[in-house]
Amino acid sequence: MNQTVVSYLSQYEFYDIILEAFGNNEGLLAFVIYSLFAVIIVALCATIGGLGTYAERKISADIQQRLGPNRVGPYGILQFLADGVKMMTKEDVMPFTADKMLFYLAPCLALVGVFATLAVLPWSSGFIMADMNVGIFYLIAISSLVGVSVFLGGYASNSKWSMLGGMRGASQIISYEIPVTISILAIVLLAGGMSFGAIVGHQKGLPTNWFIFHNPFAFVAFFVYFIGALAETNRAPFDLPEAESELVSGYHTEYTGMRFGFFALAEYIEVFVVCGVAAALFLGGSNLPFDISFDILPIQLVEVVIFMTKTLLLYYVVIWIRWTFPRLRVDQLMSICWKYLTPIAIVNLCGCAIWLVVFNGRSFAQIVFGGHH
Amino acid sequence: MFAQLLFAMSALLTVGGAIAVVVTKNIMHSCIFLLACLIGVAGLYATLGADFVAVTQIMVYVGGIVILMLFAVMLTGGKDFVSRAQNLLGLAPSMGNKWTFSIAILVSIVFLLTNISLIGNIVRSHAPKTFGNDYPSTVSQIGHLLVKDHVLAFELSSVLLLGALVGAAIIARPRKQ
Amino acid sequence: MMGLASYLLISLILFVAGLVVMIARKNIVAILLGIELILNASALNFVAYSRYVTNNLDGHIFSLFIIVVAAAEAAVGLAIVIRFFQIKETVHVDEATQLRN
Amino acid sequence: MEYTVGSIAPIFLAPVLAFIINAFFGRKLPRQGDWLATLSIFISFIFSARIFSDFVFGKFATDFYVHKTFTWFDLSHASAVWKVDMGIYLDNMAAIMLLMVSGIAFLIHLFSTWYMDHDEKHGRFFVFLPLFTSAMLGMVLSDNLFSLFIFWEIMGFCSYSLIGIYNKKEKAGDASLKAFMTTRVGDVFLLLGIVALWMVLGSVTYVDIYAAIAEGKFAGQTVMGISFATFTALCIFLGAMGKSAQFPLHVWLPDAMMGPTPGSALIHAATMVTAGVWVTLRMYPLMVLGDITWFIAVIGAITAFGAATIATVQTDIKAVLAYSTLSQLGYMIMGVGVGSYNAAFMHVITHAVFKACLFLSAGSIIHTVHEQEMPKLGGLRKYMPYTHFAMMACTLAIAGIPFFSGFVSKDRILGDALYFGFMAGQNPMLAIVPILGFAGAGLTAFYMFRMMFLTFYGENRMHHDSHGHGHGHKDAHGHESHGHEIHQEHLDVRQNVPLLLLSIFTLGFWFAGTLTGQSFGKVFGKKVEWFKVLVEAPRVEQFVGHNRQPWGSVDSRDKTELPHAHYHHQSGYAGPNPDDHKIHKAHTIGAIASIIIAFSGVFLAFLMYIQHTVKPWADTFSGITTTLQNKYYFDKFYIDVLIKKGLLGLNRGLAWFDMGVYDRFAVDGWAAVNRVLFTASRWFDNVVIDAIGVDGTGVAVNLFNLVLRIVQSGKIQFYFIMLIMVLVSYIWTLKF
Repeated sequence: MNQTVVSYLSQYEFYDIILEAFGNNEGLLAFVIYSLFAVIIVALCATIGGLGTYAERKISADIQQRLGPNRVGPYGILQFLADGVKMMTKEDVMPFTADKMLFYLAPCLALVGVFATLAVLPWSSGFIMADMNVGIFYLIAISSLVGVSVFLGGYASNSKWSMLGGMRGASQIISYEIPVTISILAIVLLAGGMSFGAIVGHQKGLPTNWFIFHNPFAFVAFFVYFIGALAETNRAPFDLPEAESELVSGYHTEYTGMRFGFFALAEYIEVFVVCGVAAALFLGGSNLPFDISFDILPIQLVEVVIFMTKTLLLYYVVIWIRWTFPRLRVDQLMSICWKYLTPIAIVNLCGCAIWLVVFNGRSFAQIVFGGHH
Repeated sequence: MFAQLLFAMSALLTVGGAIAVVVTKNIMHSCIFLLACLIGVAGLYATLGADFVAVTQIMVYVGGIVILMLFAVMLTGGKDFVSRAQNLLGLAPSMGNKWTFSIAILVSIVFLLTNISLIGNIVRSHAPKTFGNDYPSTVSQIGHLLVKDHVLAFELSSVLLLGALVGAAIIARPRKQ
Repeated sequence: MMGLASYLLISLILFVAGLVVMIARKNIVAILLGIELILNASALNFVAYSRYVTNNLDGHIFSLFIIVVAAAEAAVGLAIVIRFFQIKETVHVDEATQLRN
Repeated sequence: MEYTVGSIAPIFLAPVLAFIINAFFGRKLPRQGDWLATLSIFISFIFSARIFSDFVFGKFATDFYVHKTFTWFDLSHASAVWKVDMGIYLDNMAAIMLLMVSGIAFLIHLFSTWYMDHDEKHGRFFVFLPLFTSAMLGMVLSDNLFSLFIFWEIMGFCSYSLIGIYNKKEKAGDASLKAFMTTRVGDVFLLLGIVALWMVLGSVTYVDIYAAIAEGKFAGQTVMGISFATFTALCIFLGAMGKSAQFPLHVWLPDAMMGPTPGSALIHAATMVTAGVWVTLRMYPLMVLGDITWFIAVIGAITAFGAATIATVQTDIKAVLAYSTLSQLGYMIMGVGVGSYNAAFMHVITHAVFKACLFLSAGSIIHTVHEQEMPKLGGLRKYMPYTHFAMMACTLAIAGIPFFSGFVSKDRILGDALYFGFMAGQNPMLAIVPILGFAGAGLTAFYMFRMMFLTFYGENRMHHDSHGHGHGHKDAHGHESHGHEIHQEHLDVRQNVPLLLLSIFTLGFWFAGTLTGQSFGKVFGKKVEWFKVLVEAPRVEQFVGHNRQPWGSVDSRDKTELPHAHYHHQSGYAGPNPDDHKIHKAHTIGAIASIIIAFSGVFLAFLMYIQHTVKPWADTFSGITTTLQNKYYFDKFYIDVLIKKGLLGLNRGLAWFDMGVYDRFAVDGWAAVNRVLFTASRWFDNVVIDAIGVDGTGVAVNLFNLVLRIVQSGKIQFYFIMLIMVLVSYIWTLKF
């Protein structure tokens, strides 16, 4: 049975009290709880996305030995709010020859695709909107909406730069989905399930139980996944669709105001999501160390903090990479995907399968230090 | 309640998308409406308890086929080219005209009537059957079925996909003039 | 509201929409869109029957294979379309007359 | 007693592994992997020895057997059974045979490491040698004719490769081709027999065939007018004749000595040639049922005598040995034919031992003095004492001197032949079998001692003979043999120890005594040999409804579970023979006669070649000698008559028929008939076809096209509409 946040909360006593207040209408209560959580998560992620722009500017400034934004609020931390207000109040310009419907649709699709993935992101063992049986598969599938949106954005603008950016973006996202998916499949193989609950639950205890340390193939798979995820989110060094030195600003060249904001927000949240997935799949997710399990509500908050810490560390790495590495050429991009990452990912998948059979499912640490599985 | 809601929305999306595909004049918009329609079908799969099929539907169609079609539309000149061809040769316009649509609708009505008479029988004979409201996970069962009962079809489909991949690459590759 | 009949009706509408697209449209890509609609209608039927009639997962398997076939068909079909466009500079289906006479 | 596959399979698999490693990586190994081949054979020898000790010292009943099968492939569907089983079948006979093959093969391998040292074909030789041995071992282990045939063909290939291993010499190539083609004639018949058995019984497993014989399934079946049992038995025996080089198909064996001598030893002693005898023994009940034992006996007798006569005039030491092999094989086949099952098998074993030793001794001589023409040898006794000792022991054995192994087995065959020819009430013409047999025995003693005397005794003819003649004989290594100093032989582990070990086993008591303590079949006052107790013709009744053991099972049957077989003399397999005293009498006469004949042969050789008091008959009867030296003109006959006259003549006749009769009458006549027909048909064509048919059809088609043109619009969507409409109309037709 699929576990949800509602089914998690229903084990506490206060749930019954609230249920009575709703006149024992479980459906209505579930609807309210879902809505509440959805609002909280979307708001949280929007904030994280906003803060992402701030972090990007601050970290880049740090790397380049500048100060960065420092006027609005303490250390300039409210800069993103000021930017948001600026975007919302800007004039909404649409090119005369643009395809009106698709021009409106594209930023919305981007945001829908990203927000839909939040439904399965495992914030903690309890706070997960819906722990679906096909969780990770669903996440991969629904996030491909972003690819469509990039393409449509490029097409609908009816501009050379946008068109080229959109085409590049779509082909890049489709291509890099393959090594990413195969790397994730290796982890699915190790966990024996596609639900995030099962995958995270498998990595309880010490960091030696994390899937990244499970076997050498999984270790390589993490890097394949991470590189592929960078490309899927159009982050440097794979930011060809929005390469400012070649295509002005790529697929969102013609977008202004909050429409541009949607694209930007979607990109930053997607980076957060792929980092979260990396943390959940490879780095133990929201598990407390040493397998401490008090089943009380505050512990869930601690787990959320752990998950956020891991994710944000990866987020930092992503930004770090952006300001360190130069951009690739288009042919290099494709050859990396098809000639290197995909074969390596396939070898990893086969290697994991063989490892499972040969060592009877035991991890590297279990083989070395002993222990049962 | 959620299932009912999901069903209503998905059905609306599916039917609306399908009809929009029919009536839209712009091939690019048609593709997008097809996308909506396919996502609706995925929702319908979800209401039928077919979680794996639903996600596969989204994965393959949204991530693959629709983008492929958008590419194809783009590589074949997009919507603009269509009207030019029509003016030049005096053929029926690419997205159809009154004549083609009236023929198509005529055929469809005949087909619709035929099928409704069939469906009526089926629904009358199977109506009372319901199998509860639970949605057990199908992933592991489908996995077992694929590598046990349907393993031949599974392997053949892999060969088919490989053939399609190679064939598509060979057919569409750029040729030296 | 939810029942076999409603699913069959929806799939019928899908099928008929695909039929109309296939017959009325002259753009080859559009005809491929129609084929996708028809394939989806049949796959939906399979899954609906699987839940309401047979109560096993064979319908699911069938619809999975339909999706696979649809993917292969789209890949090859679109490749042919692109090649056709390179030769004839049009995608009008009535222009494909090289085998006539 | 526990038998699993793991305790049996290494016998066969170890040499195969050595073959694979040597074939692919042999060049990279030290000494080109000869130690690996030898080691692998030693492993099979260890496993065989274990089985041998279990079966022989474990005092199993004669009818105890281990039969493990697995399904190779199963294409059965519903009631149609089409299943091929493979498996192993082990009984006393197979246990003895395994020990013999692996032991002798091991010693030959050991000897070969010395003999082939620094030879250019050293590596290649040790690729084929273990494969050859493994094929023989696999053939002994196999439980059905089908896998037997597979190993049979592997052996054929290996013998081809070993005979022609010096592939730069034209003669070697010719000899290998000859061996291959000649045995192929037999193999075709063997395959025919197997297919025929399969067609009727649906199985070619031995036990199934035995059970079928016991149940009388062969009764009433005929093929081309002759009884089915006779047909299959004849086919299988013809296959065995090819492999065991019996009378009409014997021509390949003497030429097979073109290969290296240890290879010849393996072909002539342990493997290959005994395969034919083996299949005849395994299929003995079928031979009896098919009533061809007299044929087998006659073929064997002819081969035994004919080969012995040729051997008396050969000058090449290896040729003498080759013809003696032919002769001894004739005795084995004759033994099977006259119903002396046990003695025939015993002769296989004893012959394998002394013949391997003889060939290895010959190899030792050739490798030391680089000369194999006997008139140029002589007096080697003091140079090669160990070789001389071993070869003398073997010669005593093969000549049938009492207290040696050859006497034990050959005497029993001859005794049974005597009974078969004179006392069993058979066709009086069959008296030729014992007569030829005894004559051959005498000749054997004569030519073997002739060889010994010419080689080891007298004065050494090498030094003063070598420069006189201009024909400059070349030895196997291609350089001139003149001027070699003969080195004094020292005891070499690889050169002499195999010979001496083998020569120990030429003593008779190993085979004749109650060596292994077999006592349960002992009858008071009667000499009982362990060999006689252990091996007897398969009694087909016990196989009716037998159970197969699955491949992976552990066999833990207790030997006491099986009824003890009672020793009774072989006479077919129909229970105790009432003519026991007659047989005893025949054996007594036979023993006395063969001792006399053997000693007279030795004495004659002594007179001719040591004392020189009698002029060698080869010079006296020069006409016969020429015939014999030309091997009764068999090779000439095959090439000149069968191939040149027969085949080419047939071709010429066919060509004449083709040109003269067929072309002139059939083709030209047919042309004339056609010319008339063409005239008629031209008119028909012009008027009926063109005017009415073609033009009329055109008009009709044009009319019809008016309709079709509307349907065949070339518009794909129109076709689609038609498709849908047909579908709809189909549905409506079904509904109402």
